[in-house]
Amino acid sequence: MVISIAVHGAPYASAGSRTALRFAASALGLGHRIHRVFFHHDGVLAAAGQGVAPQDEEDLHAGWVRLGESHGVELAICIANALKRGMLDEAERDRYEKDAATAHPAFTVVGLGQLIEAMTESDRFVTFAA
Amino acid sequence: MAKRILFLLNRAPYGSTYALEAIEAALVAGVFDQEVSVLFSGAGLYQLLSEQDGGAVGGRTVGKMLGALPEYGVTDLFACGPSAQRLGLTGNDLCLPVTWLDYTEQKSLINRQDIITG
Amino acid sequence: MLPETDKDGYLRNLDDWNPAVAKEIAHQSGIALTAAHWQVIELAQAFYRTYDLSPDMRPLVKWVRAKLGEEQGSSLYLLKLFPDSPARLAAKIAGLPRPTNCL
Amino acid sequence: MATLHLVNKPAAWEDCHPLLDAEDAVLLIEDGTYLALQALSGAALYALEPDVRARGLSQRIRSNIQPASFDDFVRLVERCERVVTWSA
Repeated sequence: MVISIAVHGAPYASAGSRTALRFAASALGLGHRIHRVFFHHDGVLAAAGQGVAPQDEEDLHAGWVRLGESHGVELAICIANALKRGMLDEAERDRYEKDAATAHPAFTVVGLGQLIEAMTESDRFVTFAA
Repeated sequence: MAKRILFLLNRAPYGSTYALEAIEAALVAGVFDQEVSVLFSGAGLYQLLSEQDGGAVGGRTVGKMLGALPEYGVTDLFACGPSAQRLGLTGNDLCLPVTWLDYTEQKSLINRQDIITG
Repeated sequence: MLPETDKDGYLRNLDDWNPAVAKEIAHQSGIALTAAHWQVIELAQAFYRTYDLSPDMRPLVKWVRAKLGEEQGSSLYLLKLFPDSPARLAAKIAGLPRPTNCL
Repeated sequence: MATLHLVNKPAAWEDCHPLLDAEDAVLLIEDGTYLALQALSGAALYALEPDVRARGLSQRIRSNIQPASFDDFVRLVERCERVVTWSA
Protein backbone atom coordinates (compact mmCIF):
# COMPACT_ATOMS: atom_id res chain seq x y z
CA MET A 1 0.00 0.00 0.00
CA VAL A 2 1.16 3.55 -0.68
CA ILE A 3 0.83 5.80 2.37
CA SER A 4 1.48 9.51 2.82
CA ILE A 5 1.70 11.29 6.13
CA ALA A 6 1.12 14.86 7.31
CA VAL A 7 2.89 16.05 10.46
CA HIS A 8 1.31 19.17 12.00
CA GLY A 9 3.11 19.56 15.32
CA ALA A 10 6.62 20.72 16.20
CA PRO A 11 8.93 18.00 17.51
CA TYR A 12 8.99 17.97 21.34
CA ALA A 13 6.26 20.62 21.67
CA SER A 14 3.83 18.06 20.29
CA ALA A 15 3.95 14.27 20.54
CA GLY A 16 2.71 13.99 16.95
CA SER A 17 6.11 14.23 15.29
CA ARG A 18 7.38 11.21 17.22
CA THR A 19 4.16 9.23 16.75
CA ALA A 20 4.36 9.89 13.01
CA LEU A 21 8.00 8.80 12.88
CA ARG A 22 7.22 5.50 14.70
CA PHE A 23 4.19 4.93 12.48
CA ALA A 24 6.26 5.49 9.33
CA ALA A 25 8.95 3.06 10.51
CA SER A 26 6.33 0.38 11.23
CA ALA A 27 4.62 0.93 7.88
CA LEU A 28 7.93 0.50 6.05
CA GLY A 29 8.68 -2.60 8.15
CA LEU A 30 5.36 -4.12 7.11
CA GLY A 31 6.22 -3.62 3.44
CA HIS A 32 4.29 -0.45 2.67
CA ARG A 33 5.72 2.45 0.71
CA ILE A 34 5.75 5.96 2.19
CA HIS A 35 5.24 8.28 -0.76
CA ARG A 36 5.84 11.51 1.14
CA VAL A 37 5.96 12.92 4.65
CA PHE A 38 4.53 16.42 4.43
CA PHE A 39 5.53 18.68 7.32
CA HIS A 40 2.84 21.32 7.72
CA HIS A 41 2.25 24.12 10.28
CA ASP A 42 4.79 23.85 13.17
CA GLY A 43 5.70 20.40 11.85
CA VAL A 44 8.27 22.08 9.58
CA LEU A 45 10.52 22.56 12.62
CA ALA A 46 11.48 18.87 12.36
CA ALA A 47 13.90 20.06 9.66
CA ALA A 48 15.91 22.19 12.12
CA GLY A 49 19.44 20.98 11.59
CA GLN A 50 20.97 22.89 14.50
CA GLY A 51 19.01 21.32 17.35
CA VAL A 52 20.83 19.34 20.04
CA ALA A 53 18.80 16.70 21.88
CA PRO A 54 19.82 15.78 25.44
CA GLN A 55 21.67 12.43 25.49
CA ASP A 56 18.81 10.72 27.30
CA GLU A 57 16.04 11.96 24.99
CA GLU A 58 15.25 10.74 21.52
CA ASP A 59 16.69 12.95 18.76
CA LEU A 60 13.63 13.36 16.54
CA HIS A 61 15.36 15.42 13.89
CA ALA A 62 18.02 12.72 13.51
CA GLY A 63 15.26 10.09 13.42
CA TRP A 64 13.54 11.77 10.50
CA VAL A 65 16.81 12.27 8.64
CA ARG A 66 17.62 8.58 9.12
CA LEU A 67 14.19 7.57 7.85
CA GLY A 68 14.62 9.76 4.80
CA GLU A 69 18.12 8.64 3.98
CA SER A 70 17.87 4.91 4.70
CA HIS A 71 14.46 4.34 3.07
CA GLY A 72 14.42 7.04 0.42
CA VAL A 73 11.33 8.61 1.97
CA GLU A 74 10.65 12.14 0.76
CA LEU A 75 10.63 14.61 3.65
CA ALA A 76 8.82 17.70 2.39
CA ILE A 77 8.45 20.92 4.34
CA CYS A 78 5.73 23.39 3.36
CA ILE A 79 7.41 26.50 2.01
CA ALA A 80 4.77 28.97 3.16
CA ASN A 81 4.86 27.61 6.72
CA ALA A 82 8.64 27.06 6.78
CA LEU A 83 9.68 30.57 5.71
CA LYS A 84 7.82 32.36 8.46
CA ARG A 85 9.21 29.93 11.06
CA GLY A 86 12.80 30.38 9.90
CA MET A 87 13.29 27.02 8.16
CA LEU A 88 15.21 27.84 4.99
CA ASP A 89 17.12 25.65 2.60
CA GLU A 90 20.04 27.04 0.64
CA ALA A 91 17.88 28.33 -2.23
CA GLU A 92 15.52 30.24 0.10
CA ARG A 93 18.43 31.53 2.18
CA ASP A 94 19.87 32.99 -1.00
CA ARG A 95 16.53 34.36 -2.21
CA TYR A 96 15.83 36.22 1.04
CA GLU A 97 19.49 37.03 1.71
CA LYS A 98 19.55 35.48 5.19
CA ASP A 99 22.68 34.42 7.06
CA ALA A 100 22.26 30.67 7.18
CA ALA A 101 20.32 27.79 5.72
CA THR A 102 18.53 26.25 8.71
CA ALA A 103 16.80 23.24 7.16
CA HIS A 104 18.78 20.01 6.91
CA PRO A 105 19.36 19.00 3.26
CA ALA A 106 17.49 15.71 3.83
CA PHE A 107 14.31 17.86 3.76
CA THR A 108 13.03 19.47 0.59
CA VAL A 109 11.15 22.76 0.57
CA VAL A 110 7.95 22.36 -1.46
CA GLY A 111 4.70 24.16 -2.26
CA LEU A 112 1.28 23.13 -0.99
CA GLY A 113 0.66 21.44 -4.33
CA GLN A 114 2.86 18.62 -3.06
CA LEU A 115 0.47 18.10 -0.15
CA ILE A 116 -2.38 17.62 -2.59
CA GLU A 117 -0.25 15.43 -4.85
CA ALA A 118 0.57 13.22 -1.83
CA MET A 119 -3.16 12.80 -1.29
CA THR A 120 -3.90 11.91 -4.90
CA GLU A 121 -0.97 9.49 -5.27
CA SER A 122 -1.46 7.51 -2.04
CA ASP A 123 -3.89 4.79 -0.96
CA ARG A 124 -4.02 6.21 2.55
CA PHE A 125 -3.30 9.62 4.01
CA VAL A 126 -2.72 9.90 7.74
CA THR A 127 -2.66 13.25 9.53
CA PHE A 128 -0.74 13.54 12.80
CA ALA A 129 -2.22 16.57 14.54
CA ALA A 130 -0.37 18.91 16.86
CA MET B 1 -9.16 10.33 -11.20
CA ALA B 2 -10.17 13.11 -8.85
CA LYS B 3 -10.20 12.25 -5.17
CA ARG B 4 -12.79 13.35 -2.67
CA ILE B 5 -10.94 15.38 -0.07
CA LEU B 6 -12.58 16.80 3.04
CA PHE B 7 -10.94 19.55 5.07
CA LEU B 8 -12.22 19.38 8.61
CA LEU B 9 -11.72 22.85 10.07
CA ASN B 10 -12.27 22.94 13.82
CA ARG B 11 -9.86 25.59 15.09
CA ALA B 12 -10.62 29.16 16.06
CA PRO B 13 -9.00 31.60 13.59
CA TYR B 14 -6.69 33.97 15.51
CA GLY B 15 -5.40 32.07 18.56
CA SER B 16 -2.92 30.35 16.27
CA THR B 17 -1.99 30.48 12.60
CA TYR B 18 -3.36 26.95 12.22
CA ALA B 19 -6.72 27.86 10.68
CA LEU B 20 -5.18 30.27 8.17
CA GLU B 21 -2.64 27.67 7.02
CA ALA B 22 -5.29 24.98 6.71
CA ILE B 23 -7.39 27.31 4.53
CA GLU B 24 -4.38 27.91 2.28
CA ALA B 25 -4.15 24.14 1.80
CA ALA B 26 -7.87 23.85 1.00
CA LEU B 27 -7.56 26.65 -1.59
CA VAL B 28 -4.66 24.89 -3.31
CA ALA B 29 -6.59 21.60 -3.31
CA GLY B 30 -9.33 23.43 -5.21
CA VAL B 31 -7.06 24.40 -8.11
CA PHE B 32 -5.77 20.82 -8.41
CA ASP B 33 -9.08 19.57 -9.81
CA GLN B 34 -10.01 17.45 -6.80
CA GLU B 35 -13.49 17.13 -5.33
CA VAL B 36 -12.86 19.28 -2.30
CA SER B 37 -15.30 20.02 0.47
CA VAL B 38 -14.91 21.82 3.76
CA LEU B 39 -16.66 21.06 7.04
CA PHE B 40 -16.59 23.73 9.76
CA SER B 41 -17.08 22.22 13.15
CA GLY B 42 -16.68 23.23 16.79
CA ALA B 43 -14.50 26.33 17.23
CA GLY B 44 -13.89 26.22 13.46
CA LEU B 45 -17.26 27.95 13.09
CA TYR B 46 -15.65 31.11 14.48
CA GLN B 47 -13.66 31.28 11.22
CA LEU B 48 -16.94 32.17 9.51
CA LEU B 49 -18.02 35.04 11.76
CA SER B 50 -18.76 38.25 9.87
CA GLU B 51 -17.00 41.57 10.58
CA GLN B 52 -13.57 40.08 11.28
CA ASP B 53 -10.53 42.34 10.94
CA GLY B 54 -7.28 40.39 11.05
CA GLY B 55 -5.38 43.63 10.52
CA ALA B 56 -6.16 44.49 14.15
CA VAL B 57 -3.82 41.65 15.19
CA GLY B 58 -1.26 42.13 12.44
CA GLY B 59 -2.40 39.63 9.86
CA ARG B 60 -4.84 38.63 7.18
CA THR B 61 -8.57 38.30 7.71
CA VAL B 62 -9.55 34.63 7.79
CA GLY B 63 -13.20 35.30 6.94
CA LYS B 64 -12.17 37.16 3.77
CA MET B 65 -9.85 34.32 2.73
CA LEU B 66 -12.69 31.82 3.12
CA GLY B 67 -14.69 33.92 0.67
CA ALA B 68 -12.14 32.96 -2.00
CA LEU B 69 -12.91 29.22 -1.73
CA PRO B 70 -15.51 29.35 -4.55
CA GLU B 71 -13.00 31.32 -6.71
CA TYR B 72 -10.64 28.38 -6.24
CA GLY B 73 -13.30 25.86 -7.20
CA VAL B 74 -14.35 24.82 -3.70
CA THR B 75 -18.10 25.26 -3.45
CA ASP B 76 -19.14 22.50 -1.02
CA LEU B 77 -19.04 24.34 2.29
CA PHE B 78 -20.65 22.53 5.20
CA ALA B 79 -21.06 23.41 8.85
CA CYS B 80 -21.97 21.37 11.90
CA GLY B 81 -25.46 22.36 13.06
CA PRO B 82 -25.14 20.98 16.61
CA SER B 83 -21.84 22.91 17.05
CA ALA B 84 -23.56 26.15 16.07
CA GLN B 85 -26.33 25.51 18.55
CA ARG B 86 -23.82 24.83 21.33
CA LEU B 87 -21.86 28.01 20.52
CA GLY B 88 -24.95 30.18 20.13
CA LEU B 89 -24.39 30.94 16.44
CA THR B 90 -26.80 31.09 13.54
CA GLY B 91 -26.44 31.60 9.79
CA ASN B 92 -26.96 35.35 10.36
CA ASP B 93 -23.63 35.52 12.20
CA LEU B 94 -21.68 34.10 9.26
CA CYS B 95 -19.95 35.83 6.35
CA LEU B 96 -20.53 32.96 3.90
CA PRO B 97 -23.49 30.76 3.02
CA VAL B 98 -22.96 27.19 4.28
CA THR B 99 -25.01 24.02 4.23
CA TRP B 100 -25.89 22.96 7.76
CA LEU B 101 -25.47 19.28 8.52
CA ASP B 102 -26.70 17.23 11.47
CA TYR B 103 -24.62 14.33 12.79
CA THR B 104 -26.17 11.73 10.47
CA GLU B 105 -25.45 13.90 7.45
CA GLN B 106 -21.87 14.50 8.64
CA LYS B 107 -21.36 10.75 8.98
CA SER B 108 -22.45 10.20 5.40
CA LEU B 109 -20.22 13.12 4.25
CA ILE B 110 -17.26 11.43 5.98
CA ASN B 111 -18.13 8.06 4.48
CA ARG B 112 -18.06 9.52 0.96
CA GLN B 113 -14.46 10.78 1.28
CA ASP B 114 -11.18 9.31 0.10
CA ILE B 115 -9.16 11.62 2.32
CA ILE B 116 -9.94 13.67 5.39
CA THR B 117 -7.47 16.16 6.82
CA GLY B 118 -7.43 19.29 8.91
CA MET C 1 13.80 55.20 -8.20
CA LEU C 2 12.64 51.70 -7.27
CA PRO C 3 12.00 51.03 -3.56
CA GLU C 4 13.66 48.03 -1.91
CA THR C 5 12.74 44.66 -3.38
CA ASP C 6 13.81 41.11 -2.68
CA LYS C 7 16.01 39.19 -5.12
CA ASP C 8 12.98 38.18 -7.20
CA GLY C 9 11.84 41.77 -7.51
CA TYR C 10 8.88 41.70 -5.09
CA LEU C 11 8.50 44.81 -2.96
CA ARG C 12 9.74 44.31 0.60
CA ASN C 13 7.24 46.88 1.87
CA LEU C 14 3.89 46.75 0.06
CA ASP C 15 3.13 50.34 1.11
CA ASP C 16 5.88 51.49 -1.28
CA TRP C 17 3.69 50.67 -4.26
CA ASN C 18 2.40 53.34 -6.62
CA PRO C 19 1.79 53.36 -10.38
CA ALA C 20 5.30 54.69 -11.11
CA VAL C 21 6.79 51.83 -9.09
CA ALA C 22 4.60 49.39 -11.04
CA LYS C 23 5.98 50.80 -14.30
CA GLU C 24 9.53 50.36 -13.05
CA ILE C 25 8.99 46.74 -11.86
CA ALA C 26 7.34 45.94 -15.19
CA HIS C 27 10.20 47.54 -17.07
CA GLN C 28 12.68 45.31 -15.22
CA SER C 29 10.67 42.31 -16.42
CA GLY C 30 10.79 43.64 -19.99
CA ILE C 31 7.17 44.79 -20.04
CA ALA C 32 5.90 48.20 -21.12
CA LEU C 33 2.56 48.61 -19.36
CA THR C 34 -0.46 49.24 -21.60
CA ALA C 35 -4.10 49.85 -20.73
CA ALA C 36 -4.66 46.09 -21.05
CA HIS C 37 -1.99 45.42 -18.43
CA TRP C 38 -3.47 48.01 -16.10
CA GLN C 39 -6.91 46.37 -16.33
CA VAL C 40 -5.44 43.10 -15.06
CA ILE C 41 -3.27 44.79 -12.43
CA GLU C 42 -6.28 46.59 -11.01
CA LEU C 43 -8.30 43.38 -11.01
CA ALA C 44 -5.55 41.50 -9.16
CA GLN C 45 -5.50 44.31 -6.60
CA ALA C 46 -9.29 44.13 -6.27
CA PHE C 47 -9.02 40.36 -5.72
CA TYR C 48 -6.50 40.99 -2.97
CA ARG C 49 -8.68 43.62 -1.30
CA THR C 50 -11.65 41.25 -1.41
CA TYR C 51 -10.00 38.05 -0.20
CA ASP C 52 -6.70 39.03 1.47
CA LEU C 53 -5.02 36.74 -1.06
CA SER C 54 -2.87 37.20 -4.14
CA PRO C 55 -4.73 35.19 -6.77
CA ASP C 56 -3.19 32.02 -8.15
CA MET C 57 -3.46 31.51 -11.93
CA ARG C 58 -6.81 29.69 -12.02
CA PRO C 59 -8.73 32.08 -9.78
CA LEU C 60 -7.14 35.06 -11.56
CA VAL C 61 -8.36 33.79 -14.93
CA LYS C 62 -11.82 33.20 -13.47
CA TRP C 63 -11.90 36.63 -11.84
CA VAL C 64 -10.81 38.42 -15.04
CA ARG C 65 -13.37 36.45 -17.04
CA ALA C 66 -16.13 37.46 -14.63
CA LYS C 67 -15.19 41.15 -14.86
CA LEU C 68 -14.01 41.56 -18.47
CA GLY C 69 -15.57 38.65 -20.35
CA GLU C 70 -14.54 35.49 -22.16
CA GLU C 71 -11.92 37.01 -24.45
CA GLN C 72 -9.78 38.47 -21.67
CA GLY C 73 -10.65 35.74 -19.19
CA SER C 74 -8.27 33.16 -20.62
CA SER C 75 -4.84 31.85 -19.66
CA LEU C 76 -3.58 32.65 -23.14
CA TYR C 77 -4.59 36.30 -22.91
CA LEU C 78 -2.91 36.66 -19.50
CA LEU C 79 0.19 34.83 -20.73
CA LYS C 80 0.55 37.30 -23.60
CA LEU C 81 0.42 40.23 -21.19
CA PHE C 82 2.50 38.67 -18.41
CA PRO C 83 4.73 35.99 -19.95
CA ASP C 84 5.81 32.76 -18.21
CA SER C 85 3.92 33.07 -14.97
CA PRO C 86 1.07 35.60 -15.17
CA ALA C 87 -0.18 35.26 -11.58
CA ARG C 88 3.27 35.85 -10.12
CA LEU C 89 4.25 38.60 -12.50
CA ALA C 90 0.94 40.43 -12.16
CA ALA C 91 1.20 40.19 -8.35
CA LYS C 92 4.74 41.54 -8.44
CA ILE C 93 3.83 44.50 -10.64
CA ALA C 94 0.59 45.13 -8.71
CA GLY C 95 2.49 45.36 -5.42
CA LEU C 96 0.91 42.23 -3.93
CA PRO C 97 2.59 39.43 -1.96
CA ARG C 98 3.67 36.25 -3.75
CA PRO C 99 0.73 33.93 -4.42
CA THR C 100 0.62 31.30 -1.65
CA ASN C 101 1.49 28.28 -3.68
CA CYS C 102 4.58 29.74 -5.28
CA LEU C 103 7.94 28.13 -4.75
CA MET D 1 -14.02 -1.20 8.56
CA ALA D 2 -15.14 2.15 7.26
CA THR D 3 -13.24 4.93 8.99
CA LEU D 4 -10.35 4.96 11.45
CA HIS D 5 -10.68 7.82 13.94
CA LEU D 6 -7.45 8.95 15.57
CA VAL D 7 -8.01 10.83 18.82
CA ASN D 8 -4.98 12.57 20.33
CA LYS D 9 -6.60 14.82 22.94
CA PRO D 10 -9.28 13.91 25.50
CA ALA D 11 -11.34 16.99 24.60
CA ALA D 12 -11.60 15.79 20.99
CA TRP D 13 -13.87 12.92 22.05
CA GLU D 14 -16.81 15.31 22.19
CA ASP D 15 -16.41 16.08 18.45
CA CYS D 16 -15.53 12.53 17.43
CA HIS D 17 -18.13 10.53 19.35
CA PRO D 18 -21.32 11.72 17.61
CA LEU D 19 -19.83 10.85 14.21
CA LEU D 20 -18.88 7.22 14.89
CA ASP D 21 -20.41 4.47 12.79
CA ALA D 22 -20.75 0.99 14.28
CA GLU D 23 -18.24 -0.43 11.77
CA ASP D 24 -15.64 2.29 12.49
CA ALA D 25 -12.53 1.95 14.65
CA VAL D 26 -11.15 4.46 17.14
CA LEU D 27 -7.46 4.55 18.04
CA LEU D 28 -6.58 6.64 21.10
CA ILE D 29 -3.05 8.05 20.81
CA GLU D 30 -0.87 10.43 22.83
CA ASP D 31 -2.95 12.30 25.45
CA GLY D 32 -6.05 10.77 23.88
CA THR D 33 -5.12 7.56 25.72
CA TYR D 34 -6.34 9.14 28.98
CA LEU D 35 -9.81 8.53 27.56
CA ALA D 36 -9.14 4.82 28.14
CA LEU D 37 -10.04 5.46 31.80
CA GLN D 38 -13.58 6.36 30.78
CA ALA D 39 -16.55 4.30 29.64
CA LEU D 40 -16.44 4.86 25.87
CA SER D 41 -18.54 3.23 23.18
CA GLY D 42 -19.70 3.65 19.60
CA ALA D 43 -17.02 1.74 17.64
CA ALA D 44 -14.18 -0.77 18.02
CA LEU D 45 -11.80 0.87 20.50
CA TYR D 46 -8.00 0.70 20.57
CA ALA D 47 -5.30 2.55 22.49
CA LEU D 48 -1.67 2.93 21.40
CA GLU D 49 0.28 0.76 23.83
CA PRO D 50 3.50 2.82 24.27
CA ASP D 51 1.39 5.94 24.95
CA VAL D 52 -0.72 3.96 27.47
CA ARG D 53 2.39 2.63 29.24
CA ALA D 54 4.12 6.02 29.35
CA ARG D 55 1.14 7.54 31.11
CA GLY D 56 0.72 4.84 33.77
CA LEU D 57 -2.52 3.57 32.27
CA SER D 58 -1.64 -0.07 31.52
CA GLN D 59 -3.45 -1.50 34.56
CA ARG D 60 -6.23 1.07 34.41
CA ILE D 61 -7.35 0.78 30.79
CA ARG D 62 -11.01 -0.28 30.42
CA SER D 63 -11.59 -3.88 29.33
CA ASN D 64 -13.44 -2.90 26.12
CA ILE D 65 -10.36 -1.04 24.84
CA GLN D 66 -7.64 -3.11 23.16
CA PRO D 67 -3.98 -2.17 23.37
CA ALA D 68 -2.45 -1.63 19.91
CA SER D 69 1.23 -1.65 18.87
CA PHE D 70 2.52 0.59 16.06
CA ASP D 71 2.23 -2.43 13.73
CA ASP D 72 -1.41 -2.78 14.80
CA PHE D 73 -1.82 0.95 14.07
CA VAL D 74 -0.55 0.35 10.51
CA ARG D 75 -2.88 -2.64 10.10
CA LEU D 76 -5.85 -0.53 11.21
CA VAL D 77 -4.91 2.05 8.57
CA GLU D 78 -4.78 -0.76 5.98
CA ARG D 79 -8.14 -2.18 6.97
CA CYS D 80 -10.03 1.10 7.13
CA GLU D 81 -10.92 3.03 3.99
CA ARG D 82 -9.92 6.42 5.39
CA VAL D 83 -8.41 8.01 8.45
CA VAL D 84 -9.75 11.06 10.26
CA THR D 85 -7.81 12.80 13.01
CA TRP D 86 -9.54 14.52 15.91
CA SER D 87 -7.59 17.04 17.90
CA ALA D 88 -8.86 19.84 20.11
